[in-house]
Amino acid sequence: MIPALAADGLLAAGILALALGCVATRRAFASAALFIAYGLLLALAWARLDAPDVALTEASIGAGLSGVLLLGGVRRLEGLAEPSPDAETGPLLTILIGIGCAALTVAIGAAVLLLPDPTPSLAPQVAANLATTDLGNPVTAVLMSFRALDTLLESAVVLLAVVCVWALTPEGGWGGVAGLRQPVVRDGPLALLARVLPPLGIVIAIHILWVGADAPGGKFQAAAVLAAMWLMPWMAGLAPAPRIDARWLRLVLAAGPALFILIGLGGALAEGAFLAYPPGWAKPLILAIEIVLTASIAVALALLVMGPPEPPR
Amino acid sequence: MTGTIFGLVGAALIGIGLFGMLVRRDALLRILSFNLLGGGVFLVFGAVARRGAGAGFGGDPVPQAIILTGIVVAFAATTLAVALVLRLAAAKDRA
Amino acid sequence: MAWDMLPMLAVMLPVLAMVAAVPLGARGAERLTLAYAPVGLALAIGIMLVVQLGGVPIRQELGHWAPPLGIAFRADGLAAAMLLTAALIIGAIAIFARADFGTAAGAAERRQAFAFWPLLLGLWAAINLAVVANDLFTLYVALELLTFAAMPLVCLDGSRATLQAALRYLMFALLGSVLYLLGVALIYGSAGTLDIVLLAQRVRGDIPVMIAIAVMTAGLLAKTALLPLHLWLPPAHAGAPAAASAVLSALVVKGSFVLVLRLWFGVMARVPMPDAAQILAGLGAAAILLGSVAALGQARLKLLVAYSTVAQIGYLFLMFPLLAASAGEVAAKAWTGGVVQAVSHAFAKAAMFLAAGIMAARFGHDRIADLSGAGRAMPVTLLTFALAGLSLMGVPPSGGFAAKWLLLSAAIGAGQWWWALVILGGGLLTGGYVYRVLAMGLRAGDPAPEPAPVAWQRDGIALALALVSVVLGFLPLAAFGLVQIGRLDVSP
Amino acid sequence: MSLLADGVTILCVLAGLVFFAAGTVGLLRFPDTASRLHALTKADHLGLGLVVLGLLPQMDSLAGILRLLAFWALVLLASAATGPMIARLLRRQGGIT
Repeated sequence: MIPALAADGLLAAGILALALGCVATRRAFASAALFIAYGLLLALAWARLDAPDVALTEASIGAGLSGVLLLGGVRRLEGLAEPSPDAETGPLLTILIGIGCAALTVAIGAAVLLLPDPTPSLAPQVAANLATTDLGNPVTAVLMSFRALDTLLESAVVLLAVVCVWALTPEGGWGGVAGLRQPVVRDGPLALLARVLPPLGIVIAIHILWVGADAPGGKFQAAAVLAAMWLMPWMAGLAPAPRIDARWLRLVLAAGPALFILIGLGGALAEGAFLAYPPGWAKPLILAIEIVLTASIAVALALLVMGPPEPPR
Repeated sequence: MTGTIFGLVGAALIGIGLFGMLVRRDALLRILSFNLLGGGVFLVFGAVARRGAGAGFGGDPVPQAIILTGIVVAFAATTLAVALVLRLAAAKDRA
Repeated sequence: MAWDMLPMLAVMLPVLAMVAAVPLGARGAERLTLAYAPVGLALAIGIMLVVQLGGVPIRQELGHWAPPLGIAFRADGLAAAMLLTAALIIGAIAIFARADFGTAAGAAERRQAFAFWPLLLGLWAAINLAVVANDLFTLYVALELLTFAAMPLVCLDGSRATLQAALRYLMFALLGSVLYLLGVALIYGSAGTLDIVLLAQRVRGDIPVMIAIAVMTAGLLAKTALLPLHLWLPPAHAGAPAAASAVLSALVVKGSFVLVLRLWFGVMARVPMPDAAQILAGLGAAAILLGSVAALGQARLKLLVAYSTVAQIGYLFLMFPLLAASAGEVAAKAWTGGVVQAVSHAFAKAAMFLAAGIMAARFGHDRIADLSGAGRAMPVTLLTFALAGLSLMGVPPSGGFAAKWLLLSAAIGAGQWWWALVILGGGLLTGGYVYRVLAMGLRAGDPAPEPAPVAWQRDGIALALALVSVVLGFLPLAAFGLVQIGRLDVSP
Repeated sequence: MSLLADGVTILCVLAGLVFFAAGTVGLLRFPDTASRLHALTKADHLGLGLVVLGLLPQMDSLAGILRLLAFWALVLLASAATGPMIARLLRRQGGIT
């Protein structure tokens, strides 16, 4: 009990210190670096909260991909003209905002402490219905069966985000390859990582996807790892980014959400409710959706990090 | 207990993130603060999930699945914001 | 029996079309959108008929999983009205936008054309989802879908000013949705479900729930642009291309508004909050007066129309204290008045933005002071603007009149006469800024130096939308009974 | 048998923790970035290696053992790559002479 409490306390203090550092630091680069460390500690917090699926997602997406994105953003902003120094917030306003935010924290903290005990939970209902899905991982069952609609819509949101990022293409860049062209790195540590890691990473991603049905893991975590395995050689200039008007690319992006919707509509026809799986078919259909969706989401995540095409210099 | 501790951490992160979003002027730092705020919200939800442990699960799987979805959506929003900031900076550069 | 599929189809088919639009490319996406528009309209009409004739909301439990474990769609009268509004406006915008974002056969794909059609479809899906979803987290996803679809529309032309407006909008919107999500977490922790119908039965006014409702409302108000959280709206809505401005002002802000209604009169159906409702309406009244005054002072037409949106959003919040403080007939009037305001403003504002866009395209600018001669050069466009303006003012027999009259009589019925004064004052101010534009347009003057031809279809579409906003007022009051169906704040 | 395994685990993990602690002290106390980097990577490699070694007897399946080894190998690879990267960055900024 006491060691566990001490561990939680240390972790909590670390998270808060890093978060404060992120907000207080003057330099954007330092902020982004602290943010990655914060994300990793947060993943540990999720492990302590007995949410291994969330921990994996936080580590891979919240810390990993977001970190790459923010660091890359900081570097590119430094390369552009000095950002016009907008006036800093005045001291009086800063204090007022600080008081307001502190009040919000106190209110939320009070709400957390005043939640009913025992907290109402759907865990018993999930446990009771888990068998009908043939899945062993309750989180996957929620994502793919009980609340499959959210997962479906979320995959559409990710696709729409790619459209949004592409819509920000500067004049003259349309139809080019996604993101900045990366200089080729032939040797050195990055080239080593870019060559050695992907085969290993792909195996790990497939493993995460496969065990996701019964153990912590699943499509989002696997897709994030796959995206990283694409981004690594891309950053080293070894794997070119795709042209955004490539037909195959757009088909892969759309395949996952489209298959999910079509299977859902099939359920409406066969079983009388959208996203209802015919008895005995739940697991194979879910696996099929997960595999195709992993590919779509992996490509989408990588494209989101790469950013819109740039016009040729 | 663990749930309550991290729920309170979440509440603190919400305050810190909101403060950063409102006070900092640098757009990237605002985006970063938005992510801190989001992390805090997820932790509060995580505290709810932990307190709902039962039926052999270490936490209520329904909020856990919701948090997972939320993290992915928040990431997509972050990429969008970063792309917009970079595009705006490049437009300023050219002007 | 299969009627219960309709709301699901109204959401999932546009999502599917949006997904398919990406591999189809700009030209394919354009044709798909135009082909889907009548299907979407038919679905909306079907849902309206089923709800109206059946007298009860349409429900479907997805995957046969009943809430609280599963998610249900629930199309009530309010949803049916909003679905039909969205279908008509988006269909009209799709035809209108062909001139701007169309791709000729064999032509190379353009960025704006590629982006516009999936964004429009995504926006349609998001609006439909926001009105039929009955689960607080699904509604969060709808909000994000709405934000993602709307943000790039703001900066479609890629200029610095619009990019700046888009960034500001995105920051407001993201802050709004994350606050909403925070409330979702606290509500789940208190009640163990996210289903609005179940919540309406379970929720008591304990502290975590009250805090949740407060942060959620604040977040949604930022998205709805209720004063003082409106600062992002005028540059964003005025900078977008006309077709985009029209959907943004007509529909996008209504999506988050419907969520506020779902919270206050769904989740909190058994917990009246009359004092908080007075504050909301106070903000609404401030928005009506300050927004209208700001509109009066604008030099540019599109900014004037955008500030008019800020003001008209204010009217939507007058229904809150009237509903909180009364029951029966008076509350029903307030509810109907609010919903009719949302619908008639949607049509009028879409028409107004399209008219403003046509004029700006013709003149090459949108400076109000230099619009003289518009009446002679483009009488239909100016007529459209005038008709839409009449509806916004609340001149009989327009839809805007019906809305404002219902709110007015509810205010008097509830003994809160001060809101009636606000409604009347707002109408006068609206008259002022609409008159300013018309007077300038009717002044004899030199039309545009080079007469760019305006396609008659574009004028026709804008005029048709304006006519709908006027004709709404001719509907017999009984037709508005539709929006009463499925109200959760009325004890069954 | 299991007593022996537990003994190995406890010894190895404790030894690993000592290395971790040493590495952390080095990180905090060493004067310049290059030697901090050295202390961090070397001590952590040994520390992690010992912890993994200590946990191996506790695994009841081949898959578990493989996972542990893969974990160790990945961390080695990552720090083998990032160490030189930071050093190179320093050299470019004139931090190491």
